[in-house]
Amino acid sequence: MSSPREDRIQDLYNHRERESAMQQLGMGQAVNQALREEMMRDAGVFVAGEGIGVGIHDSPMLPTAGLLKEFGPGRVKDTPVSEAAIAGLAVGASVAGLRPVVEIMFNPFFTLASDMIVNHAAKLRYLSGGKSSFPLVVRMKSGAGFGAGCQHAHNLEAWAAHCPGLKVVMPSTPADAKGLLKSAIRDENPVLFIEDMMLYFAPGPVPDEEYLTPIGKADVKRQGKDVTVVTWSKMLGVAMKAADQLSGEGVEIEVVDLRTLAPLDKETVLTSVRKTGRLVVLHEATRTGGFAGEISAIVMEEAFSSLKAPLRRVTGPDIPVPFSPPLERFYIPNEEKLIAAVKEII
Amino acid sequence: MSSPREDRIQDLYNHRERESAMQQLGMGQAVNQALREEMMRDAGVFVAGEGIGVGIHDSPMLPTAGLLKEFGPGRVKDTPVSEAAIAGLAVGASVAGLRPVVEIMFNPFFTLASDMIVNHAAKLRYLSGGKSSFPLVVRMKSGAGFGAGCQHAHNLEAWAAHCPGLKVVMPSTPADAKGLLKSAIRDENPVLFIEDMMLYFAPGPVPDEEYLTPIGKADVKRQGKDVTVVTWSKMLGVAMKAADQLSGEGVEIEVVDLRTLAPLDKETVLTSVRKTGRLVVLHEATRTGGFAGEISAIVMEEAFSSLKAPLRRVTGPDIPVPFSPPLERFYIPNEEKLIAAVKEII
Amino acid sequence: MKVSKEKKIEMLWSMLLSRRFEEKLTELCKIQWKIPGMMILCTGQEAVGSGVCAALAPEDVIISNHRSHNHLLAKGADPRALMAEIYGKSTGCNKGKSGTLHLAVPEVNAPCTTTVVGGGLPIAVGMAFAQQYRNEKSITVCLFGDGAADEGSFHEALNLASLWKLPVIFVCENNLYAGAQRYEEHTRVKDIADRAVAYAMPGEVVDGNDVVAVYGATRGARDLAAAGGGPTLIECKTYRCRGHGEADHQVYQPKDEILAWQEKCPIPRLCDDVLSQGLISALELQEMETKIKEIVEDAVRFAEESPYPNLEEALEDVFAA
Amino acid sequence: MKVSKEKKIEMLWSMLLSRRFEEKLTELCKIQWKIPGMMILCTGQEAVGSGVCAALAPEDVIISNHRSHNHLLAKGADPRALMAEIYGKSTGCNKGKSGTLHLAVPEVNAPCTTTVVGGGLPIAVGMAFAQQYRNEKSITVCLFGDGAADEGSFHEALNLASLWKLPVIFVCENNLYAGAQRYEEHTRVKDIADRAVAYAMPGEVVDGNDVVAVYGATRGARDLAAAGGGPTLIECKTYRCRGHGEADHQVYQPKDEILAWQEKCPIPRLCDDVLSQGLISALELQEMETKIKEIVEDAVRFAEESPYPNLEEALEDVFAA
Ligand SMILES: Cc1ncc(C[n+]2csc(CCOP(=O)(O)OP(=O)(O)O)c2C)c(N)n1
Ligand SMILES: Cc1ncc(C[n+]2csc(CCOP(=O)(O)OP(=O)(O)O)c2C)c(N)n1
Ligand SMILES: [Mg+2]
Ligand SMILES: [Mg+2]
Repeated sequence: MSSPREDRIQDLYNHRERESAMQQLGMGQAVNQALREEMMRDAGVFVAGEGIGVGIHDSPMLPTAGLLKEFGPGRVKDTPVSEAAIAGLAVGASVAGLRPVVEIMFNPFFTLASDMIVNHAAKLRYLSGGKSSFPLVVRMKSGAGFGAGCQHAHNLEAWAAHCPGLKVVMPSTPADAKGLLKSAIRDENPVLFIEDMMLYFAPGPVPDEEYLTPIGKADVKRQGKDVTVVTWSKMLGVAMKAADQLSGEGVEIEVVDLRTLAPLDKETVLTSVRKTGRLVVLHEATRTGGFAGEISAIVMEEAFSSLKAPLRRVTGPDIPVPFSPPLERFYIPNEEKLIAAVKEII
Repeated sequence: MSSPREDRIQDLYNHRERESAMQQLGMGQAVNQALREEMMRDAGVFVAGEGIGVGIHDSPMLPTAGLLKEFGPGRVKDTPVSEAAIAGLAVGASVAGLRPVVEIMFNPFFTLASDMIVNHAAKLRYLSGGKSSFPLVVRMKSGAGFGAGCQHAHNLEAWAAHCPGLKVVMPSTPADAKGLLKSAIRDENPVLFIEDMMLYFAPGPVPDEEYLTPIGKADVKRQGKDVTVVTWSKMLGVAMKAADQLSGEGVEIEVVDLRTLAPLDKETVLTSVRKTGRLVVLHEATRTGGFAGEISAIVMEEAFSSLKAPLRRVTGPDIPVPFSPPLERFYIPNEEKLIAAVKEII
Repeated sequence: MKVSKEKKIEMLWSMLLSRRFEEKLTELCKIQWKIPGMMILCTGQEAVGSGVCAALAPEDVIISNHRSHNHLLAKGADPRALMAEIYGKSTGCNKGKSGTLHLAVPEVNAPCTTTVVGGGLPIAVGMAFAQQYRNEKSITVCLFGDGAADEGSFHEALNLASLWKLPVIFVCENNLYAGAQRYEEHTRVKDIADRAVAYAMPGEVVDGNDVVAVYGATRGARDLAAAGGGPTLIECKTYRCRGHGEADHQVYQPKDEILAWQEKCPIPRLCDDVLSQGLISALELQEMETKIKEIVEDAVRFAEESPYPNLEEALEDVFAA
Repeated sequence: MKVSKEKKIEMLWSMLLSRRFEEKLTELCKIQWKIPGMMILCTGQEAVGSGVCAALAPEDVIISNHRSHNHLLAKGADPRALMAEIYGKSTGCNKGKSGTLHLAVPEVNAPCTTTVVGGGLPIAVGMAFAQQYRNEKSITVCLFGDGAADEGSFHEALNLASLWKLPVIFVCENNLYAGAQRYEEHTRVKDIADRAVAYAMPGEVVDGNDVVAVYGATRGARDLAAAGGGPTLIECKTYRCRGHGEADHQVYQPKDEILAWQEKCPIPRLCDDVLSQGLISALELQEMETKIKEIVEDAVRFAEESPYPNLEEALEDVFAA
């Protein structure tokens, strides 16, 4: 029998082998492929949003690049700057049987669409007694690090995950993004799909063949026996780098990538914590009221007896995202902070 | 030395004595007194909102009853049905030096005002480098139980508590409501003040003399040694009733009423849990992503070694608030559910 | 506008059905524990929904607001299913999850209703977009109040609908009040219809107590929309004869104003018309009333006899499987 | 409109200062790591802010948007503090917390700026309400883009301002684009000023590249507002000569359109005017340019030499003590 560490190396090796043959895409490109494939598959799929057809940036790395040319203005709809109308468009078109994929440009503008998403998309099915369906996707760009300040960067995934009737997906890799977005578009329910913009520019392997990644399944991105690190989206990269470093020091963290916040894959989290007995939750959103709370509550409810150490949260501090480059870097959780937190509890 | 139980009885006795001399008010009346007193004290205080001057209900139990008559239409402003404008009015008037107290009629409509509250009221001070201040209060009615369904009832205090720059107050008694609202109006920061409508009709003692209740201080509403129950707003009543019942069975729960969710009085929570070693969090909001998560995270971080049992959360289920009376009752956490949860962990 | 006998009778029927249905609710909601929550009625405003829906094809879609009973009945909703829903019973059109405020009746192409003031307008845009996308001949109608015309959603929706020339009619039911605010207390614009200018869209003021006029205006706007001519804003001037809800004592509504508008009640107005033109006899009218009475009583009986939902049903219908 | 020599010179100064300030930013932002984030400039649109602010009293309040440099400089903001803020330095007017997008300069009565499109309008209502409440003679101006006029907040704000006759001027800087969407691609209304009708408010279209015209229109609206006559919507027709931000390659803006508008640049226009009228000599103009160059260079030097904030400062200024 091989040791866990050997297993992991073998694993990585197979993985790399497989991956090296694959296309390398940024997350924007992966999202783009998903949109293209689904639009080709289903004539009811359309995309709409501010500057998604003709935009102010003409980079091929962006999620909606080229769609207008390929699918035309009937299915690729540039909208006015009207977030409530964009979300309402999705609600109305979906109940009428289309498959809207609309974009809210940046996470803070979720507020402007939130009545439509939270009071309507998420509730109208229930209010109809299950008779009406709202199969829509709201794509939203998020994340700090691009020097635009707190009205452009404000991670609010915890808001969405607190709304029954909404699914919330927040992928960390291009491959996951593609498979999850395709699932989201085929889902009968409203799905909020949150893309961290920094990931647009971090290429990773994406399978060439058609595939779907199930919503509601977390993914253990790295196995380890000592500490469970639960994370999602861009923070996965931080966790993976920290894992490498810690491994060098003999500490093996298990990295659980939630991928979906709602519905939450409790079992994967609990299984990991039952094994390691230690939990760190890592997210970019501000600390108080962040989704780390939910993870810790679940663990404290259902894996209490396995716990060997206190929880640690590694999160953005309770401040708006500052503009100044050093302050913005200070805001974003990094490897050092994660490593320090892990070390505090081992 | 007297036993804790005897202490409590003595306590209750003194309390009742004191209270019996006091005026008995519903929470709406207590809010009304606070508004009146602060409007009299400070000419910069004004109130605005939908139907707060002339309303569709003319009950004296309501928070803004009689204000129009007393202060006139210059300071008691009925507004159109325009939640973003109402909140924007508060943002602009406060930075110009007034003390707006605006009302968002029901919690689900917070969505419509959330850009103004979250991206503006809460962030503009930070964005100014501390130069501009936004001393405003947004009053909001909340709570299930009045048979209006999920577009009128949706407890979203966890959203607000996840926004740095916002204070979030959610009183459970008329006396607290009055003292906290007066503090909120005098606070230099934006405060979201959430009133559970059911409490308008549950009279309680309110001191006659002028007083302020500090924001950011939890209140141990009942002492106990066995289990800490952390709660707020209407659910306090559930906790207190359960406490009586449990006490009859020999179980003493300590009831911590948060009163303020942000800034959170961690110390009071931790002190209690360190004493009891057991935690139940009770809130009406839906479970996943609710503020119970934050409480459990803090406890798991900072009182882990005192914990003797797993966490229990008693919350609304992860559904929109249903209309049908039995279903709505099923939604709202009650004594039986709390008692069952407490018993599971002792 | 020439309107056929059948249409007039159809509109008379739907106004009367709605009136009797709501009169029953006025009674019922006074009985404690009978019907929970708010009771928001449109007594006196029936010409709007009845006129609008008479001008629509069955496949046309409507989205209504908190004051929806007339709209839905006029579109053909089953009174039994509505009444049971208003009671919160499991046989209600939404299994008791909605109640009166957001009745969804997809069977008659009213797949959702919203009680968020102004919430229907952006959704209507989406519904109409789907119709345009699929080259359907059907159109969408959004019914909303004068108060809703002050919400930001009104603006965003009308702008987008106009920009894309969507087949949608925005019907503003101006009943002179938004909650306790009289019209002049919530906006300075003389007519809501004037706001159409802001979107380069046709706007029209109609006597909202004249069901034939409402029908005619809707027909015209429907023809335009179905022909690809884009949206229209129709403002129906009417009056909220009762309080905002049944618990509202109307202290702020002048008594003589209420009386004056009661005089303009759309039902006698159409009755006079059809009787005087001999489209219906007094006897036939009485038979109609009798039938409607039976329907309403049957709906109440059905609701009363129906069970409440089982508690575990509360957990269903959040997500599609 | 007769405009004094001093006013014209003042406006020329503020347009030139703004132009040179932004030309410098165009240079700087190409240097990697020099200035982080987006760089959104108003090159060619200076007549709007400069004309508006010249018509205001110091105690008048303005609220601007993402394209704010000209507005703030014209209101009197210190170029050093602005430049340092744009760099993210601790000496910036907001201690590096804001950057270019939401520069707050309470010293000149611009206590906050928002980059949420349309966000300024409801806040302006509140600011103007405070002025009315305290019977001040000052007024508020909200500057926003044509794209912002499609946001729901525009509608709610204008309705409320009109209802309460608040002393506020809504200045729409219509630069023909909202992001990559040309004006006709985001609305059908011919002029944004037409939307004033929807609120029974005066609306006016002004040549936004004619600083004297902008000044005149603002003076008129200011007089009205200060006299209790309520708000005005002024639409300044201008053009976004550069991309939305400096990273935008303007692939969607026709080259000849850009060229045609560059011909209409407001600065030479005013220069010609003041020179031909002999209000200023060529030499004086050159001295003005030299002074402005020094100011801009000094501002850059100040910004470059200033330190970044200490990390712990990130935690400050969230709440007032
Ligand atoms: C967004 C929102 N704000 C406030 C309310 C509370 N409310 C319910 S109906 C109503 C008045 C609406 O007036 P109007 O649109 O004229 O419709 P009417 O009741 O007159 O039919 C208000 C303010 C609400 N339901 N939704
Ligand atoms: C609510 C909101 N939606 C989207 C954006 C992204 N955005 C920034 S500027 C802009 C275009 C605004 O156009 P306009 O109002 O005409 O101003 P201009 O840039 O032309 O000066 C957009 C869409 C934003 N900042 N805020
Ligand atoms: Mg009305
Ligand atoms: Mg523009």
